[in-house]
Amino acid sequence: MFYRVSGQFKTSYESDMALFPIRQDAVLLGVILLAMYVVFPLFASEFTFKALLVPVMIYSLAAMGLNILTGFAGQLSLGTAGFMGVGAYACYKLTTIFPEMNVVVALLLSGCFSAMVGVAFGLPSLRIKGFYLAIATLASQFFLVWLFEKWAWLYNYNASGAIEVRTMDFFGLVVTGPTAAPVTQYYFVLVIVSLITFCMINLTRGRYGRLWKAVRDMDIAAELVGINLMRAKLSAFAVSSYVVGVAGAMLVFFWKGAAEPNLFDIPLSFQVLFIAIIGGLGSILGNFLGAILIVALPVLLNFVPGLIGVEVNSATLEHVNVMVVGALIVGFLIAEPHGLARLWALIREKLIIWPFPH
Amino acid sequence: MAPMAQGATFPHILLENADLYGDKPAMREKDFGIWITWSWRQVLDEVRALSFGMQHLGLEQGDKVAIVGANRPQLYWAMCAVQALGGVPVPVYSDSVAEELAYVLEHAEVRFAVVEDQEQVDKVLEVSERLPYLRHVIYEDPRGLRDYDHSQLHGLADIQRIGRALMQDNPHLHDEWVQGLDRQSGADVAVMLYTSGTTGRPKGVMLTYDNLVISARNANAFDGLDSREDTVAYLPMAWVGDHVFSYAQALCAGYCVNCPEGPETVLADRKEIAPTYFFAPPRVFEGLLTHILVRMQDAGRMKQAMFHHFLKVAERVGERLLNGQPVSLWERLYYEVGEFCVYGPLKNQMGLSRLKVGYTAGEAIGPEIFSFYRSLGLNLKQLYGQTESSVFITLQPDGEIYADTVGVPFTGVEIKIADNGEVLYRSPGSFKAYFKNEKATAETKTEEGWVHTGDAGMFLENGHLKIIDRAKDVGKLSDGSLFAPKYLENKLKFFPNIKEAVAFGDARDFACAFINIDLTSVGNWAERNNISYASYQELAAHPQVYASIAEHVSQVNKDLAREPMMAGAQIKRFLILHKELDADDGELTRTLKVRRKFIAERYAPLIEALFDGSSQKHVVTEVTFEDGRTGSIEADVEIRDVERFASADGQGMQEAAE
Amino acid sequence: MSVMERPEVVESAAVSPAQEPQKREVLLDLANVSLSFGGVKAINNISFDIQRGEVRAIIGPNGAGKTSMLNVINGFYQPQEGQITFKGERRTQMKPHLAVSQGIARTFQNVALFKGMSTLDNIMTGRSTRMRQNMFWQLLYYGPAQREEIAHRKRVEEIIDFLEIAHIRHTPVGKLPYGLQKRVELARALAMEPELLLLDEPMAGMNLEEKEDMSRFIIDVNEQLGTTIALIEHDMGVVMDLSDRVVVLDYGRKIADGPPDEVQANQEVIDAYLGVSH
Amino acid sequence: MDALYLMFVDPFVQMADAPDFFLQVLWEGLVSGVLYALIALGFVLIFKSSRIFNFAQGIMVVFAALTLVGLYEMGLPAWVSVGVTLLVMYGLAMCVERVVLRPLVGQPDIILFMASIGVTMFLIGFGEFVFGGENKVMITEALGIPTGAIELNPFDGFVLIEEKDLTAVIMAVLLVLGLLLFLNKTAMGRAIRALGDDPQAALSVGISLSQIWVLVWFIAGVIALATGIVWGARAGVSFALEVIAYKALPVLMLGGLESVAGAIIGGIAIGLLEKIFEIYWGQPLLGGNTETWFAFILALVVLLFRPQGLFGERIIERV
Repeated sequence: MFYRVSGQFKTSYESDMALFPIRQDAVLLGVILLAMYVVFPLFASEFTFKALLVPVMIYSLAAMGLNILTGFAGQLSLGTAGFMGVGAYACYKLTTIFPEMNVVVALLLSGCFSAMVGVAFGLPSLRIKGFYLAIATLASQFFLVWLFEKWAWLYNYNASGAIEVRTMDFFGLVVTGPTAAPVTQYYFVLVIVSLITFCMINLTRGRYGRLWKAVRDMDIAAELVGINLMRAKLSAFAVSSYVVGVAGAMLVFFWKGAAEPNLFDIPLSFQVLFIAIIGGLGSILGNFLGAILIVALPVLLNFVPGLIGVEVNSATLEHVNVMVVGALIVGFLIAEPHGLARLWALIREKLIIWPFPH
Repeated sequence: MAPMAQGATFPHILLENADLYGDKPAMREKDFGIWITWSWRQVLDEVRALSFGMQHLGLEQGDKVAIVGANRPQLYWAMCAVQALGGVPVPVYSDSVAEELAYVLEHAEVRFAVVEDQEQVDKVLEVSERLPYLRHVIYEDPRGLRDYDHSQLHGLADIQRIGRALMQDNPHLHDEWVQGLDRQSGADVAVMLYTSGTTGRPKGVMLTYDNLVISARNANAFDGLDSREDTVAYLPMAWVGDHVFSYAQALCAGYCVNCPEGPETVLADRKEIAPTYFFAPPRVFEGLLTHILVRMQDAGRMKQAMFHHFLKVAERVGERLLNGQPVSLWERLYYEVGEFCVYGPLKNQMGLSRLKVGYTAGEAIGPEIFSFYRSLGLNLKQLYGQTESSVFITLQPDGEIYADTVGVPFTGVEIKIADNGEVLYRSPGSFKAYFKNEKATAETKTEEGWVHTGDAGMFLENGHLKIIDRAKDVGKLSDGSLFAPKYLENKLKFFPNIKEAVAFGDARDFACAFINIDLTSVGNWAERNNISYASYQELAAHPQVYASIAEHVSQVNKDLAREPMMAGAQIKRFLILHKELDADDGELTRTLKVRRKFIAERYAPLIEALFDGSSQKHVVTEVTFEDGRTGSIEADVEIRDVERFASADGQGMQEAAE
Repeated sequence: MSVMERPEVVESAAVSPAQEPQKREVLLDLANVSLSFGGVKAINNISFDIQRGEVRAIIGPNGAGKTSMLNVINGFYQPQEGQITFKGERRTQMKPHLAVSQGIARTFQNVALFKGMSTLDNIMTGRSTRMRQNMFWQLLYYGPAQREEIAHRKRVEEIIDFLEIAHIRHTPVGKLPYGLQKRVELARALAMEPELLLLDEPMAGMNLEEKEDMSRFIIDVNEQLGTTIALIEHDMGVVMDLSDRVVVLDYGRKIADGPPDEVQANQEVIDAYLGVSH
Repeated sequence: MDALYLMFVDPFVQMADAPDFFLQVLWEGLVSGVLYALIALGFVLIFKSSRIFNFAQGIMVVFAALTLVGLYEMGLPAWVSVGVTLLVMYGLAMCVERVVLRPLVGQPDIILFMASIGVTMFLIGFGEFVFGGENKVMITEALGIPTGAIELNPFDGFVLIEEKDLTAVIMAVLLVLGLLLFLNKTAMGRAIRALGDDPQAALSVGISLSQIWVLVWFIAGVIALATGIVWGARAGVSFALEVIAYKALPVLMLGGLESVAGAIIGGIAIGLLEKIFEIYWGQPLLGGNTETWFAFILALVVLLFRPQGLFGERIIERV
């Protein structure tokens, strides 16, 4: 309906392989970016930043990292939170060891540490496949959380055992710590997420994307068409863990402000996995859709009892939330196993062939 | 708007276009997944290189060069390259069998053949013994030709390479080439197009540069076409329409010609390009509409309801908007809603989103189909023309569109109607002569330059020409009223349920018709109404089918009654033929046109039954099956009478159905 | 055509290699190769060679070790004994992905395409070994990575054109009919620009028309691209039509080797085939 | 050198010095191992019959225990509570079959796996919603489980064996024996076993897939209830128990997803080894609490050398 593809012909491979070969997609993205960069900051409340916008961004990024590994390269991972933790602790250590270091540099560097740890735990993937590998990734999960707890150097021997983000500025602008304005933090997160998303889209539509998908779809065949399996798998682990690590660092630095080891325990891993799956494996867009759903759901559920005039205590609400999320996951998997991204793809397809039904 | 080229010949115009339009796209071809584009400058370069190369091969002034293949840019270039050397391109239908190809190539005395691919090379080589003048064959696509004897066979790219090398060695070559162009004049023969001709051998129509250039410029002016247009070249290059739309008009206006990847991707490719200037025969538009309606049948109820609702709105408002007639603001707004929900997307699906003007011609188009497209806001128009007239004889001007006419005389065209109803014209576009066929030339073109079209027609009060039938087919009923079988048949065929019709009545008391039902359409209807049938024969004989066809026929009669000249020839009786007319049985030509005479002989008993008043007739018919075996089918064919109506002026048929 | 008037202007294309009778260069040589799984000998002391430019058929009843033979040639299995010489170099330990960079590509008995990718992407994976731009440029995409991508896309489009699969360029391969999938697989193998192309039952499960198409493509690949081909095929008619030389395996042993008509007349071959129920 | 001594010599010295304590450690490890094995068994059964990697198995343990205690607290007699809990587990099996398995059959493994995580979430939320989120105490006495302890004095030392642990082991052994009998001696059992290898043949016995699924999930529920009772008796009933669910995963890695014997042996091995490691290496050298990850790392290392697991067949890759 909105999509009028007629007349959009390509005279070069550049335009044929462009990010948005269809003009309307580019327009749509433009509208979304406008909303994100201009409209929201103008109108959103502090609560919206803290409870919705920033978490959505950070979760999207973490899910994107996981999606690289699971959705694109087909290696199921249950240990995302552990790598997020590595990113967070790395960033914490970097900013305490080198207090002068720019926070953005520290953030981007901390991803390198999680990438290294990710590659180390990715090595078994060369021999172990499928569910066995999934369980193996749990090893990293449990081991890393244990490490965060026991290795006091990591949290600078704080009595609380937690890491706390001090106030830091970015060329004079306070970006972390309790005094940072939510809108500043939002912009920070937004820019970094935008940048990484751009890079991930590029990566997944090019040579690496094909390597990974080939390994995912049929690893033996991939090897026989000349793909170096080790390189393909480990690159997926590295890129995935990098992105996840940066997301973890941002989670602590731009959202929570402090973290105990158990923040990075298995529920966070699952949270991210849900987002990736409900959003759609093998999709970049899906991560954002999934994150919006998972983050917004509890916030919305909070309002429901008020709307229908029932008093419910917060513990019960929490339980109901967990229950609803569980039911939603099952429901979604039944309705559209390939996630929201596929749902959008189907809708888009419908709009393109409108008014025809198929 | 940029100034237009003024040259007298196509190579001249190309030269000017390269200056005027430079880097603007001149041609595109879908190949390797993208639209490879050549600017006017590049086209000039390609044409020049090819020209030098062919000159090197020995092409001389006056040489005829066959062009055989689908619409490839290289083949268009070859035409221009040949013209630049004073040669005459002879485009040939690429789907013609070797025998037909041999005749044309032999008759045209071609010295060169520029062909598309291995298939065409094989065809030419197969008949090469009969072509004493043929020297060289140049192919565009080298695939599969590697092991051929290359002594007289050349790749087009190789020829161009030679041409480029020559140009590099001799800097004066370009100037010599241009001087050569200046020696040519508009009166020279630009191209020879062989008309398929329903009878006898094809005739080579010689069109001069003046014929084509003046016609093309007039046509561009008529519809305001300029260098911003896009058109899709998909009709046979040997057909005059393609030559004018994709070559003459494109050069004169400087617009871009887009060549699809292959015949099976025309639809998709057209959708991508979204041409602004587009021609298609009526059957293409019919097919598109059927396709749309069939696809919509699977839509949900809501969507269907919305779709049909807005189509109704378009029916009311669309054409008036297009014709610039007054429309209320509310209707205009509501039409815009429809544009967003239905018309826009539909145009998008058909690849006509950017259409500025579209033409259809060749046969009569169903009025419903015609107004469907116009109501969507597509400026679809009809024209009337033929090879001998460089296409344009009459066109419908914007805002004066009547489904049943072919428009007013084109710029510079004079038209008169002969006593027997035949349309004659005289125009700047009318051809020079038939090649090596003075007899035919004399028969067709009078001393004063009037050309016989062979079509019977009449001018309506509004000054528009209406074509009735082939002049030789038009007859009279015994009471003297005009009987134009094809006119009746076309009216019948506009009903989707009727696939083919054959009308009889010349020198008879009244008019009758054979009907072939459309198996897809009627079959669909039967399926929806739970009517089971095992064969065409069974479905054709079904009483309900008869009833609905009878309704159609009486509707036609009602229409005819409104037309003063035609009211006398209403259809009194009809039958639904027990088998489909088939080219394998010789009932249709290979281009699926009805062979009236043959059918009349084959089904003589049925015709007698139509006229002797019997209500049923038993027949046995020989048939040829797909695998070539023959057999026979027999049936009792029912004959029905149909209601006829009094003519609008109160005369004619008074008697009711018997 | 009439008498020629001018001397030949264009250098005529080289004469087809198939018309050269003399002995040709040996591209691949297998000497006394044996392969076993556990105690089962899949390949038992087999020697034969493949000459540059020929179409070499490997035939034999089911379980004769044909596919294992291909797996040995492209390094998927390591033979326990024997020597393999490719392009004059003796090969030792070897990984399948290295075989590709040395110029060996193959297709599979059961189509092994990447189901979640389009035809185009599937064929592009065949170019992986030739793509050089590193992760950094890939992240930015625009610039070197894009140029490389386009350069390879052009090659791939030529192959798509060659195999006449333009209309399914953007279709996910999982949705294609079997015959077309086989063709896409051939396209992917061609994208590797191999010197030696291994085809494992390229026509299995095809109807007559598809077989004819595939035969034509195989001949075209061999003649126009000059690729050496080793193929396994059950359809004897196809083998006889396509191949220059045939090697016959049975129970992991070589029982015949030679031109098609000669092999066809070989008594041991006839016995082997009759021994297998038909 | 000190470190090397502490790592490679000292632990064994300690074991030899206090053999009675070592025995105590072994016993503790064995009890955990038996429980791991039980949960793993539930996994294996479900995986064999429906190719689902059932992440919800651990949660079913907690859910069953919670239901039992919750019902008892609502005033039902203990044994009636057990009966009702069994009914609930049967209902759960039916629901899972109807709501999850049937609509998702034929989907990729990862989708089914995710669905089981969804079920896990739902069960957690549902359990807490109905019975409250606070810690509960298992109704050991009401069920007649002995709570005393037996003292043994080997090597002139002192080993304490709690009777409820002993009960747990005995119950586990009985349950496993019963299960093995069922799987090997009944048509239904054989059908379940065959399902993994040859679904067509299994179905030709005349049992529908739905029936098998319901039954298998019910059996898994029964195992979960038994595990829940004995584990609850040791550690209390709360969703913190789900940790033990994860423990079954390395057991599966070691034993193989489809091997009943592997689940049992793997479970016991892991129970023993992680206890020993924690006591002799973890606590003195690493600050303790190594039980959270030891089993995983162990399984990972073993798998690196034997990718098919301890009980799997060697895989020959074919193309």
